Amino acid sequence: MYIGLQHYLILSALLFSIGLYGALAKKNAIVILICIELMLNAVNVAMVGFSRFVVPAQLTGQVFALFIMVVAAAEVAVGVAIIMSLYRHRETIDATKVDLLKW
Amino acid sequence: MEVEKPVESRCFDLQTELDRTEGANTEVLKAKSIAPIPDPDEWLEKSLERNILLTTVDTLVDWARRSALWTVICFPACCAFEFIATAGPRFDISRFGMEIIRASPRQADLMITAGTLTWKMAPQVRRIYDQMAEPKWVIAMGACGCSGGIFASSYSVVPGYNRIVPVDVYVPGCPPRPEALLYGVRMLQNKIAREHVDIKLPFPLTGTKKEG
Amino acid sequence: MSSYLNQMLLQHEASVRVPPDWPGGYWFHWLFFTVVIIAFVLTIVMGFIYFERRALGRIQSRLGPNRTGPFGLLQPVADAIKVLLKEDIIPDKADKLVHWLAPIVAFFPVMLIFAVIPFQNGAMLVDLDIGILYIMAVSSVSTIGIFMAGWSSGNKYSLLGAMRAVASVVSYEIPLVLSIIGVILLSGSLSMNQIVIAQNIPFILLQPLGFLLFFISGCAEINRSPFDMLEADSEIVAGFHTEYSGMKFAMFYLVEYAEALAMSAIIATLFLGGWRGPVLPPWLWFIIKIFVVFFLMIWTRSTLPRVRIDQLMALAWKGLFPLALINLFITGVEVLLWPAGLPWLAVLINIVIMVVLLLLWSRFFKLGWGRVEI
Amino acid sequence: MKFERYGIGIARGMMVTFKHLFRHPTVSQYPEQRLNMSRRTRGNELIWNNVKCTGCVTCAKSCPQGAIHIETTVDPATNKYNVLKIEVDTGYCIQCGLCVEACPYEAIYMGYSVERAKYRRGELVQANEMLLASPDRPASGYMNPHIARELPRQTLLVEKIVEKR
Amino acid sequence: MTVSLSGTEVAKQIASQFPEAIAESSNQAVVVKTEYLLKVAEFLKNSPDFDFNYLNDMTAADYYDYFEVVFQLSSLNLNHKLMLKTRCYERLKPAVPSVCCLWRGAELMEREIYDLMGITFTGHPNLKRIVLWEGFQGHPLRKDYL
Amino acid sequence: MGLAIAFWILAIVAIAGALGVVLLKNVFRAALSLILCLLAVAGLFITLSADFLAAVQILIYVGAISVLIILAIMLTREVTQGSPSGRFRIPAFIVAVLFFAVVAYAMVNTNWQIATAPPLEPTTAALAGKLFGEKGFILPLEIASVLLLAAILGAIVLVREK
Amino acid sequence: MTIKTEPFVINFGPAHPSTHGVFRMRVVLDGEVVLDLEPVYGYLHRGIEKLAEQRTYTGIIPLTDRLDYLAAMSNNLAHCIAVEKLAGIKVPERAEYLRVILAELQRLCSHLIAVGAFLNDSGAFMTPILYMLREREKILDLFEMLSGQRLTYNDMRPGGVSQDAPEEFLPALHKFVDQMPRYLDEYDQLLAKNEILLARSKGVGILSKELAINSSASGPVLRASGVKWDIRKAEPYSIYDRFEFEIPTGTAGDCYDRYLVRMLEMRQSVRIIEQAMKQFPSGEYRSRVPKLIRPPVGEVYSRIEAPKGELAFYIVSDSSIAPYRYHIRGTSLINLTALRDMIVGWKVADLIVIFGSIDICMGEVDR
Repeated sequence: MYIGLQHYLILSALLFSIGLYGALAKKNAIVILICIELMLNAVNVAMVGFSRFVVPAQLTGQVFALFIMVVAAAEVAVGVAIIMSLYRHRETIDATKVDLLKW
Repeated sequence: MEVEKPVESRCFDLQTELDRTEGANTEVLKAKSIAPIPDPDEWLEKSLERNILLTTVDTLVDWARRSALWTVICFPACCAFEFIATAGPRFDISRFGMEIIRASPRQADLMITAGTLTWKMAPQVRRIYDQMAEPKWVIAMGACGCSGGIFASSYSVVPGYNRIVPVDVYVPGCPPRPEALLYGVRMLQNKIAREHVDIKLPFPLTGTKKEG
Repeated sequence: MSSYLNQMLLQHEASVRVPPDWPGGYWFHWLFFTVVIIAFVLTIVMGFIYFERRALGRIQSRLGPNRTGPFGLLQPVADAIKVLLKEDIIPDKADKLVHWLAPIVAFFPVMLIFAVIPFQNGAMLVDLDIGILYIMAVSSVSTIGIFMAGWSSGNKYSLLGAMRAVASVVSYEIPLVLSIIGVILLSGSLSMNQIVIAQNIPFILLQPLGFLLFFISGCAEINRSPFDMLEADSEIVAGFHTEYSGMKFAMFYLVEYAEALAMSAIIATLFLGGWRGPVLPPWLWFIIKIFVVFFLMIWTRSTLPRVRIDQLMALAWKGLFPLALINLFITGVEVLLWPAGLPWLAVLINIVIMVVLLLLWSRFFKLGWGRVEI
Repeated sequence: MKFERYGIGIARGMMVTFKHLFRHPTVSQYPEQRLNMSRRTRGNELIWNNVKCTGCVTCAKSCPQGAIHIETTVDPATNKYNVLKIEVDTGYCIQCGLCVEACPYEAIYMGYSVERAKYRRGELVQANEMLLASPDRPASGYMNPHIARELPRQTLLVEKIVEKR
Repeated sequence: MTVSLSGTEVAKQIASQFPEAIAESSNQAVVVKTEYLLKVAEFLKNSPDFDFNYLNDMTAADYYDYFEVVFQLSSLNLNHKLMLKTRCYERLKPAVPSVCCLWRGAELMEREIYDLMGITFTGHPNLKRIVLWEGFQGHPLRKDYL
Repeated sequence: MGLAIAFWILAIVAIAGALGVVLLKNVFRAALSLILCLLAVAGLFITLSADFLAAVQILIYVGAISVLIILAIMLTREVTQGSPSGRFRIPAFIVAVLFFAVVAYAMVNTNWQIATAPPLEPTTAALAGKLFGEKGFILPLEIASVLLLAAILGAIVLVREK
Repeated sequence: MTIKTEPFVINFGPAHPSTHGVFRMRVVLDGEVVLDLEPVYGYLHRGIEKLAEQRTYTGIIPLTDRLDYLAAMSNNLAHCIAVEKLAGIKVPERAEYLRVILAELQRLCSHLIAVGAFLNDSGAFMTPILYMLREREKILDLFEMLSGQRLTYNDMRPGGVSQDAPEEFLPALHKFVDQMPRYLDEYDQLLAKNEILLARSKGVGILSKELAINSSASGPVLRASGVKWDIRKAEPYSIYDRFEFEIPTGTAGDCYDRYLVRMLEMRQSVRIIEQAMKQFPSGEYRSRVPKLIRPPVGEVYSRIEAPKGELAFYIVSDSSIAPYRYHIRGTSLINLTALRDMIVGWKVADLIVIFGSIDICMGEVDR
């Protein structure tokens, strides 16, 4: 059975959708962060898939994936910092309760 | 980096609820343990027939168990320092592979009850004993461990550890010299050497539940 | 399309390079080394346990185990049998599934590390091009296991130990990786075997500062004393494995020493010239070097008090991290200066640089005075 | 410029532990090598001399524990006490030696042996004949200099370990 | 050498400040009335002649018809010491003012006396049983405890 | 054939992990489930002959990001509360399904230009050339590093004691 | 950076590796920082004061052995001095010297354990305490030679010591005194200047001078806070006025000072023993004292400088063979008064170090 680009793309889309659902539906800020990580990861799969199947000799997609990882790391650092800060001031990390735009 | 300043308010002030429940536990245990728990000594009579029936597995496992007795930390009083001296450079209990003193009862095999046991401490000792994983042994070290010793007539002292936990070997002395303790340990090793191993499951996947 | 698949598969298999002088095929190689690695790890771990207890005994002016078997050599065996046959307790408060999974999660990555460690020229499970990166990646996974153990036990001491583990591992990964980069610059390859081959001068001489940093952060990474925060006996009982008994505890015990073995092996490979050495067969050299490194660990363990968790973090961020960066920079400059390989002169220069840097750092950051870290 | 920085303190400490690697360990391997205990060792038992004992019960009175039980009858012929039963619980005795000190007739001694561990609590209680001296139960020289003189000289760690530096 | 202050001499000086405070005085000790205890203690601690900045010990004894609380005071600067006593004639609910506010060291000693002798110290920050468990019947150091 | 088996196993594990993230009530377990998913994705990278990327994936995602997230979970102690779904559960579900449908439709019906050239292996040196070499991504790389620096600074500022 | 987290309660002890017995601390932690602490005593309360009321003055001596079981000789000495004061018993010269030697040896012994346990608590894996145990064994040998026991000596009696020193005692003591300073040097070399130890203990757990005095701390804890107060100098009991020695004091009152004061005190003890050995007279070792002492009606508060601080006995006699009231000033207990002030605000790891630096003995805390 042949595994081609479309397999990877569908998988990527599926992961992305799951992440999207989680990011939209969950109340816990950390879980939202986790779901965003999941979405970024899904994109990575697609990137590497493209790189492998469309331009196998150039690795452009892998470079993009690397950049995405950098972005993810930065995002997690800031995200966790925000959650910490939020928790310190509001004693909650329920995203739905943080709608006053101030703390 | 600044360490947080000491808080002004005390979190514990006059919080006696915890004390009361613990005191009640003590009273319950005190009421329960009037008579000593009989010594686990049935094996002494059976020893002869056992010797013939010892299987290879028994020998191997008993050898392993008696060569690696890890002690749990339960050192209330004076005898603790004779135990430490035993572990120290002159008597060196590590020759028997016993120098690993596990602070966590779950990983220990042997409880050396070094010191006077008071009723206030008794529930804790019982709990340590309960938390130890099978197989487990107890050496009552010193006069206080055997009978309460010099403090036996006191209002707050348990007359002997065998009221609280079953004791395998009694080592008299106040405190016993390291030689005496080592002798007791070797007696316990002899006892373990004659034990019949009862392995229920080689790979206990579920495990038994114990009170956390 | 099927031709494409065949092509790809062929390429994939070719990519996992079988050493040229190795008899037998790919699968035989695979199987043989899997068995060898498992046996090696288990035996050496037992040897480590025995060696540590005896060496500690001698350092502490006593004897150590000498009753069980000849010279007490069977002591670890007895320990192992005993621990494996002990009752297995799962506390009521525990998260059962995670509690059960934790030792496995902690155990496997450690075994995986040994896949890329060369015992001889080319004698390894797989000579990955990204060998050292792979080691770093895999070894970071076992932290998860430790954390799972601490969290799932439902015991506060375990939790404290787990928190400490995570905090320290997050900080120490950075100097660990940074101090390796100097080695990689010198050898020009990520593959462990290539690194060994490149060591005409052992890298401990060319990278003395790198070695020091790697040793310290390695000790912290695998929680050897003086950085054994997460199972600090005198503070938090047994740390993350307080609630473990029986076989699972044995696994953690194994992991602890297997990590030490892995770290010793990595240090021996990266800095001490791996299997290279005169007269003796290469694998013996390798094992000797491992034991030398492990003796260093025992030695520090027996002497030094434990540092506090905030001092540990401060050491990582204020001491090791900048030093690792400087080391990287200096190594880069040296590689540019001598593109054909570093001469012996560089050894002297590097040692001088290390001493100067250490003195400077000790002056910048006052040791002592509790609240002022490092 | 203080020299306790720069890791020199650590290095010095490491040297001390390293030196110990090559020193002779202090251990006496117990079951095979035994230390000579002090001549005045108060071992974990009491030795009773039924010849010298007059049954005056001074020992039982002076015992802070009350660990010695003596039952006596009066022999009408000689008008002396006759010891019917003397019982000592070794698990209760704390080896303070006050009974030995108090005995006016030197009829009770501390034992010299310490290896008296038992599997059963009941076996720790010794009575009458079990208390007599025998080769297995040598008496110690506590408060009895004449016995002490015959006992072996005590092994001293001070004499065993002399390291030159 | 620590000078042991004569009780009668000290009693005179105390009497000049608080005329009714002294119940009894001997060469060894000064016995003050319970209600004046805090004042006298404060005077002894703060007056430059005495400067009793160090509370050595504090204990109580049961004499059947009264409890005696004994303070051992000393001055680290002047190197003298004094035995101060107070008596408490109540048997069922004996109470003595706490000197914790003057000497922190009294905190545990008072708790211990409360536990073993059953004397309540009014004004103690955390008066509860110290060595025995909650729910223990009686106070063991009283003479009527068997 | 081996590749196909590997792909299916890894894909199923990845999806299971992802589902675990959104379905598990216990936040800690959700994070563990994320780790599982990430590991599976790293495996997928290997099947795509991106070995360097796989190692980096494990190093960064599993070794750093997940641990950081777990640390956050621990520090906020929201484990017991679980991860309840908000009011938008059903709309979110619809959105996600719609998104998946549209994207999948697009993916299946697009004619991708599949190259038949063999993939580059090992990728490490090639990636380095791509990043730092001529006509490479050196400028984006610099920007990314600045971004990282900014993120670190931002994080420190955010959680600093006032 | 402190992340605000929910504080949680954790129990240290009673069976914890570094609580020196069965001490228990309920600690409120915020992450790693100690927010509050409540010591729970009494897990070794054996009612010694009550038991003593039913025993003769000689019969109490075994009880005092088990008070501070790390310094049984000092306890014996304190008890005997108290009884001698109460009953007006004279002690012969030789016994006085022997007592001083024993008390100082006991101080060495106790400080060795204190320092070793402190270093062990700070995480030096067993090594220092095992070295110190080796030295302690040498002292125990001497004690054993004299009294026949290793830990609970029951050696002193009102009016002297129970037995005279055997002839091999002085040569052995001589050897020990010769060796000891070199070993002390070695311990200094081992860890005193160790950077990690400095970082762990300097400035940690500061007990200010005022608080130390006010909370009745005594012994090395008081002296480390900078108070030059030693009962051996302030109120020389026995024959301490005949010896030359110094009182080492600290400056900051932190853990490191407490450690250092103990190390220095050991050297002073060796000095005292050397002097006492030179002056060691011959003669009676025990004055004639009736077997059952019946002191006259009265009370006495007699204190000595035990290794852990001021050890005092308050004895009320009603002229019977047993004391009417027998009170022990538990040095360790009173040194613990300021424990909370010293620990709160520090980290868990510091908690252990600070607690270890106070050097308590549970037998004396709970009695």
